Amino acid sequence: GGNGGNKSSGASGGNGAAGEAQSSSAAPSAEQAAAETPVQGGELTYALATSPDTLDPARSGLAVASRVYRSIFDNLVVKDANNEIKPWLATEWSVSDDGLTYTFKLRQDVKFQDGTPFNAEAVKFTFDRILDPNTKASNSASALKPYASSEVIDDYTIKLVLSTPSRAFLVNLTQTTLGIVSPTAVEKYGDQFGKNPVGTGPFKFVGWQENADITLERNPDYNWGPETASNQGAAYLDKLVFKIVPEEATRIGSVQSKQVLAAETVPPQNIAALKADSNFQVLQVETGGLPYTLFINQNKEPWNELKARQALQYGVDIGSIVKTLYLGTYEQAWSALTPSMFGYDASLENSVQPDADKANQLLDELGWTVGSDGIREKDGKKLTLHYVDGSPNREKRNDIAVMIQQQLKKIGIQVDVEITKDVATKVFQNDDYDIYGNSQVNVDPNALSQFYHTAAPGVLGNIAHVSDSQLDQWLEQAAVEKDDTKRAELYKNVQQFIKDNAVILPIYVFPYTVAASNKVKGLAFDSVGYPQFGGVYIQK
Amino acid sequence: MVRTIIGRVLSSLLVIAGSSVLVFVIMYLLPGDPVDSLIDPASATPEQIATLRHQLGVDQPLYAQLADYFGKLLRGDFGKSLLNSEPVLPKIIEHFPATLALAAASALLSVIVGVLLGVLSAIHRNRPIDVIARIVGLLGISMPTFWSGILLLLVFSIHLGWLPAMGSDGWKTLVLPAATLGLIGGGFIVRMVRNSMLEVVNEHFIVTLRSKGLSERAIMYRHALRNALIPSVTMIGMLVGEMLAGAVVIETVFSRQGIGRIVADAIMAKDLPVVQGVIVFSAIVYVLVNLLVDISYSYIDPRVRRAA
Amino acid sequence: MRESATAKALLQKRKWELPALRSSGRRFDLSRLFAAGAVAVIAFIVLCAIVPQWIAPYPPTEMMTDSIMQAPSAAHPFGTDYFGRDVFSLVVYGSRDSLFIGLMSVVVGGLVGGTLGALSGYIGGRLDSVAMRLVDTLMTIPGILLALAIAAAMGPSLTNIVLAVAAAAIPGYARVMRGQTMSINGRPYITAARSIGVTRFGIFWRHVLPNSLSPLLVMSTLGIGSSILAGSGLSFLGLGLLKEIPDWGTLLSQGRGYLTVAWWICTFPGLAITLLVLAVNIVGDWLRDYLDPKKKEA
Amino acid sequence: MEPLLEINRLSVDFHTRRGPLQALSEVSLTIRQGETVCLVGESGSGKTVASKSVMRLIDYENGRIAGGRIRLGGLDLASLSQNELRSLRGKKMAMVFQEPMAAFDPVYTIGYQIVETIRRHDSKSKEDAWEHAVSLLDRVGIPEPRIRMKQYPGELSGGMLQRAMIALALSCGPELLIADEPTTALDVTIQAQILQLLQELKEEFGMSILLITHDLGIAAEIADRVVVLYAGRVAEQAPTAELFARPHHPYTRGLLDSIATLDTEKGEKLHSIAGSIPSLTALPNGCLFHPRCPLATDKCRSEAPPLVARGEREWACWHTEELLKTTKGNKRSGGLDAASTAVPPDGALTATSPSSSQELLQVEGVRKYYPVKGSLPGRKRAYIRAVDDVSFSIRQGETFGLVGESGSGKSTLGRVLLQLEKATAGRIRFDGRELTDMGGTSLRSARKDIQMIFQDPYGSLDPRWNVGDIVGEPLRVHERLNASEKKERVARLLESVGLDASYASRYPHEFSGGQRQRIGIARAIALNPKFVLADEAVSALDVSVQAQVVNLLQELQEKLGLTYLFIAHGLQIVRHLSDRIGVMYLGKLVEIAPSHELFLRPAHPYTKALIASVPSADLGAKRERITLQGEIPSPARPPSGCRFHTRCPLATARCREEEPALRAVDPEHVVACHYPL
Ligand SMILES: Nc1ncnc2c1ncn2[C@@H]1O[C@H](COP(=O)(O)OP(=O)(O)OP(=O)(O)O)[C@@H](O)[C@H]1O
Ligand SMILES: Nc1ncnc2c1ncn2[C@@H]1O[C@H](COP(=O)(O)OP(=O)(O)OP(=O)(O)O)[C@@H](O)[C@H]1O
Ligand SMILES: [Mg+2]
Ligand SMILES: [Mg+2]
Repeated sequence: GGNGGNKSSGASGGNGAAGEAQSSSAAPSAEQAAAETPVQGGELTYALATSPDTLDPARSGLAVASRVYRSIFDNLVVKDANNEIKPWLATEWSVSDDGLTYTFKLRQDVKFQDGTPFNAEAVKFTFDRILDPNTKASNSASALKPYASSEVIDDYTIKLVLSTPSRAFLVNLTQTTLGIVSPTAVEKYGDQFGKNPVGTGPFKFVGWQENADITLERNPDYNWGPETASNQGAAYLDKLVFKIVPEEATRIGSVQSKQVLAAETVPPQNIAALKADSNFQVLQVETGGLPYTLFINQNKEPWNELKARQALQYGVDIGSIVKTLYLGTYEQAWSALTPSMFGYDASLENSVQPDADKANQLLDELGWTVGSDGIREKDGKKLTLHYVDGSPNREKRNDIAVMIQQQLKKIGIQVDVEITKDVATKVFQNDDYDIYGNSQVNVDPNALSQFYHTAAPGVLGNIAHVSDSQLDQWLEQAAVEKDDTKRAELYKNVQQFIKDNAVILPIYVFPYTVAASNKVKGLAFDSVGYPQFGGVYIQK
Repeated sequence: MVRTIIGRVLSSLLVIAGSSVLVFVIMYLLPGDPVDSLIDPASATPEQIATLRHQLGVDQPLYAQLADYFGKLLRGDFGKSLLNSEPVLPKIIEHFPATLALAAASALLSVIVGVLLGVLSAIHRNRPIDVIARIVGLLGISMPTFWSGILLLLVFSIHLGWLPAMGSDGWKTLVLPAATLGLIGGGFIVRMVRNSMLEVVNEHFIVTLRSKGLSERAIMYRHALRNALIPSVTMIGMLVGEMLAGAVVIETVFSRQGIGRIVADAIMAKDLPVVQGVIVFSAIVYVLVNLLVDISYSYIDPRVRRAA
Repeated sequence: MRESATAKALLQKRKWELPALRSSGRRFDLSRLFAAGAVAVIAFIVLCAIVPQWIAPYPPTEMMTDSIMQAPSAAHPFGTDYFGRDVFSLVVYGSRDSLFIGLMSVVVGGLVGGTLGALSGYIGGRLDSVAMRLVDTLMTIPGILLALAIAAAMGPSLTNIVLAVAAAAIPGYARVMRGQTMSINGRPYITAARSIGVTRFGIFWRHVLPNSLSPLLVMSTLGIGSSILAGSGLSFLGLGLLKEIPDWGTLLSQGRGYLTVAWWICTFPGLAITLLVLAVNIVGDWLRDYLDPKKKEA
Repeated sequence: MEPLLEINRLSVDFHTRRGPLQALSEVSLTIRQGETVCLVGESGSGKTVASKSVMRLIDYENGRIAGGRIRLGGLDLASLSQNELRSLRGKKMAMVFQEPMAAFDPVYTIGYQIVETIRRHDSKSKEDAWEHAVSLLDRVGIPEPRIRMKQYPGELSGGMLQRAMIALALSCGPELLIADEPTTALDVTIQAQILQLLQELKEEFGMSILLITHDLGIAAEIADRVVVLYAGRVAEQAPTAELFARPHHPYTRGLLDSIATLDTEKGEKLHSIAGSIPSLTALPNGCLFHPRCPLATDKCRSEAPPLVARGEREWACWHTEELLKTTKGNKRSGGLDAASTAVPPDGALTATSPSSSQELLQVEGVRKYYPVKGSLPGRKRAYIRAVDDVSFSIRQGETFGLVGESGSGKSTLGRVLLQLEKATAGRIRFDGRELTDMGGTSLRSARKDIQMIFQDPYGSLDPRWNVGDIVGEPLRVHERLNASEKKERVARLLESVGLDASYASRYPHEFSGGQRQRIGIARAIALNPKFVLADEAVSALDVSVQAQVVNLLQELQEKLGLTYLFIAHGLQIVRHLSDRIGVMYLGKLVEIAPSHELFLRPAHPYTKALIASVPSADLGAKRERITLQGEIPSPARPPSGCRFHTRCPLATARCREEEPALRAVDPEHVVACHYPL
């Protein structure tokens, strides 16, 4: 059946309205500004914290790259603030009953920025290219899974065939990595497409000076924006320039000295001052997916024992860590999912409170007794916890390690913190860690399978090495469950299980934070927190 | 002279080849894998990784990779970045001017300030000027650059708003980074010039000059300084190395384009061809500059010219 | 009588004169004062490194989370950091690793570089050419890149940072030592020893080496400063070490993001580094003068 | 005649870390127009300070005129400002320095530096100044002056530079020329040329010259008047002839006696002044000279003698009368014995006839070539032929002297003989054993018998070792001694060279030059060697000290039966010490003869010229000068045929083509010349 009735993934389980930024400036907020008449023209300079690796959606794995090419490429569908799937380049779609084929009707008025017409061939080209191992498109390939092949029905109709049914497939099509690329441009630039990206988005690529800036300009023909965008037509800005400014002080300084109009990733300690300054606004949006989570490695003794893990759960005062380090600008995470995700279990909030006595008691029960130096021992072995974290100190994660080190010392656990550039070898190859933290930006709770299923795919896999048949079963069921209520219930079971078994220590939900001059109006964010520049204008 | 230069060039080639082998070996020994940054560990399978490693050639033994690399290098092919398949040479050529501008500006700054302060300091030995010059010089070499850089940035661009905080377009963006980097060079040069001035002033020929009735000014600036500069010139050659190294930090602090940042990133990502390329390139620059220094040496110091 | 009109004219127009260069002589001697101050600073820092518990008012790891980022006060002379740790105590305790990095890199680098240079200068010939090409090679690679690569290769640990910084310093030491050895080797007293029949090794060990060491010593003193700076540079580039008690470079590098909101967090470690490097350099300069036979005789 | 320069009771202080130091005290002297005055005295006596005070250059060295007046042509120099002085320096008074190499700024051309001076004082155009400079260079005897103008100091030889320095000094027609040891750093032959030039120029320009020298021979030759300084005070001043004839001060007398003139005989004890000049920081009471004076009495020890003036003379001594009584004419035999060291000069030495004893060292066809640096591979290598086919032998117990100009290869030959460097070719036999074949351990043990004394007494002692260790080093290497034995031996060695045994714990820099040389000698004789090579062993020392060391060497030879190879450029000393002398020129041995024979009947024109260039303190023997023209050519490109032909007044076409072989003109006298004299 090919009508649009079977449209989106429906009911919203999340409680976060991620679509709009929560502006917290003393000055008129972005939403209010959006109500004013937008000004045409001008240039927005936007300081990024890191450099994109490539602007080829198929190949990039970095969020920062997505923030840039989000404006260059469009997707077939879009997710709104209520986790519902809405049309974008596809006007309507249908799913076969076995869940194995998706048929999309495409917009007919769309052109790539290089003039190439957008059609079913382009869609097929984009997806097949991702499957081609020569593209080295591992990130988008995993988002595209279980896509097997596609069939062009006519110029504007395409059928996508899956190898197995997946409830996540449609949602995943909203991911930036599955943006539709111009086949002619790919042919033309080959390997270098990432430095010469061409899509159908509201901005077209102009130039990229590595480590300095990336310049985009208005795509004047654009009028196919999704309904989630405040401006479906051509962008107001003439030019959009991303500056790459890795050093925090410099980045914030460049906004304060008005060298740029906006800067991303504002460190918590600077937020208060910027908020207090009437020349600036601070915009924050929660990123969806998995929060920053510390995984406890169950392959290692004594962390294979529940009581030991629970001791960590009680011994670590996450609330204090989040409050101290992020000064109230980040939310504490309570579950394996972020609050905006479909299926988020809000009941877990405040369900675990730090309790040193309980932690001590649990460790006592396991036979770990406090030694002369305050560290617990058993059979002549000290109770140590090998805490691995990556470098650089992104989002103050290293500082979390330092605080946990001090907190656990109080219950007699010696934490050896190892900060390494080479997480891949340490964690994923050698399995040499007791605790390792990670987070993931994602659009569908199916992401949980990648972390908690016994046979989690990929090298990253099941970091905690949790293995439970009941858990596996819930995850498998949820991946294909058509009934959203039931699906949400399954995911809640999963979250509950994770909490009860102290599989992880969820730490914080990362808010994407932007500081901008008050002249910048209409800056909004999509459902995963990527900025949408189409509606932005500069007030004179 | 020409003969010496040819000899120098030949031995320089050897040195450059040596440094690239050395870097190659170090990088080869680095743990981790360029593939890690290419692939999402969450989804990649070991087979995928193996394929990718094979495609990139990083599964080859060291000698094979080395041979391959040098084979290409001889043909002028610096290879492609493992991360984004970008050819390395154009990348370096794109980024080098910014680093060159930074290095040149800070070298200039440090030479001007350094020589000036060094001479004043020597002439007014143990007077307030000397004390100030020496303290400035010492501070220059005693402060971590990233710290002094950020301090300068806070003062001059955030508080006073005089200069841009970042970027690499236009001379204005050059001022703060060059000042930060020049502070070190200046510090070294002040000390060097001061010491050699004090040494030269004790030379016999200074007495001759006085006995000829020359003014102190002529003696100091026309004769003593020129003699004192000779050892300092070598120093300037060495400074280029320091400047290139300093660029790694400075370019990050001030968000400048440049090969310093490229190479730092590439080292972290184990992007061997890029690291190699930059090292070979900067070795060439270093060798060239020192060759120039040697040649200019023979113009300043006739004794060297004769020996050559 | 040849007394000329010019001479008379001369006598009349006495003018202000350019001050002549004067050796330190009767003047109040500043460099000695500097050196004394520098020695005092170093002594205090060394004391901090040995017995920090006598000086620091708080345990360096204690996190007073309800009083984070407090400005300097009587209770916290250098304020508190973002964990609520007492910055003064951190700086006092941090001296240990900073000094360790500075000293050990110099010891390792000086030992390796010095030995290489001394042997190469003394033995000469093919060994010398090979060694010097090697040193030239190392010279062309900017030190920090070498350190960066080594630190990245071996992972961040105190030993590895020391090794990385030391490796980068080797060529400098080798050069200086080689030059010095060669110059000493040309002195008449070496010929004298040879004519007596002292063995090659004996000459090297008893005459060449002791007489070549002073520039190396001076260079090492100055090297302590640059090693500490190089170490902090590595911290900045994300290759520093994270220990319970961070060294100054790490403190500075980690605190730099707070410069606008809580300047004291990184200012004091920064000052500590600068002060130590300054002091070490002053002592090095003084040592250079002191060991210089020319200046000593005057 | 009106005095040009008048120094009146001049005192000069230096400010040092340890307080003021009086370097000159009440020095008076006058120079009349056209007069040459020589300032003599031992090292450290204040000669340079006096000359720099006239120029007021001491102001730049923490010096200060503490009292007295200096008048130059009516101007009171002591009270002028530096600015005013600057217009006088180089213009009215000019200076020539000891080390011509160090006196020029190495980074500017000779021409630039002369023109700079001319334009500083005269308002000449650049071109005129340049032309003037060229003519000056031409005048001082520099060939191709236009080329030299554009050359840098490092490109000229020492002799050339000293000429250029003189041209520089003359550039503004000064009335007074101060020359501070202008020839000390130069070869005898060049020295003679320069002195002659100075005399010519003095006449021509009508200047006055203040010449500083420690060589009384020079003073005797060119001075009108001589001023003798001792420890910053004038000991005596007098017209040259009078001074030499009847010295009124024991110090002058001692200096004159110390000079080994060309006619002192081998084995004869040289007269020397005991001790050395006192340090300015520890001056004795009374007469400063009393600790070294054979005539000293209690009065001398307590009261400083005033400067007595009589006619043209001035002197400061309580005992002039007695001194004059002991003087017999101008002959210096007898003299003041009190000062000579220990051993009586009996005939024991002269009795042994060295010619009869066996040969200890035989040298056959020794060559030493150094490759010229920087020649490209492939091209034929160029060599510096430092020593080229030299053969001779040294007999047991004799002293063989080796003379020649700088660069003639004397030191190189010495190093090769001692196997400190391998000969390029040739054989050396020592005591019946082939040294050239030896290596490693056997060579090291052979070194016990062959020792060396060096030119630079300071440089040859490791500054970080104390004297005991330095002298004990040979013992440590070759003999197994325990600490106390070693100490004992070192003490005896020190005593045998006239040093106090307690000095063993001191360091080299705490000694005077003469004492250091004694330490070097003690080290050389520590192992009772058979053969000692002394390379310019006394050249760096003051005449008075030279005499002490020479006496010591002779004394030791006698006691220990040593054989010496004595290398020197000072012919007097060589003659005095040696039984036989070899003359080297450009790597070749050109003449060997018994020493009296050589001086009496030199067979080689070069030898003759060398002898002729030596200034003699013997006023009666002012002889006509056969100065050698030009300078020694480069050993990298030696002239064809006879290497001396380029400078030889007698050279013929044959000399240019055919190399003369060594041949005997006498059984004991060999010479390499086609036309021996
Ligand atoms: N600038 C100075 N400061 C302190 N003492 C000085 C200075 N210049 C010279 N003297 C001292 O003055 C004394 C006389 O030195 P001067 O150089 O005049 O001796 P000299 O007779 O020229 O000896 P020489 O034959 O070695 O040149 C010496 O004891 C020397 O140490
Ligand atoms: N190691 C060497 N390498 C190259 N050339 C040398 C070396 N040693 C000596 N010569 C050259 O050999 C020649 C003879 O030098 P040597 O020192 O033997 O002369 P000398 O007669 O002792 O002179 P002086 O009287 O100046 O001591 C000189 O031209 C010198 O430059
Ligand atoms: Mg003198
Ligand atoms: Mg010699």
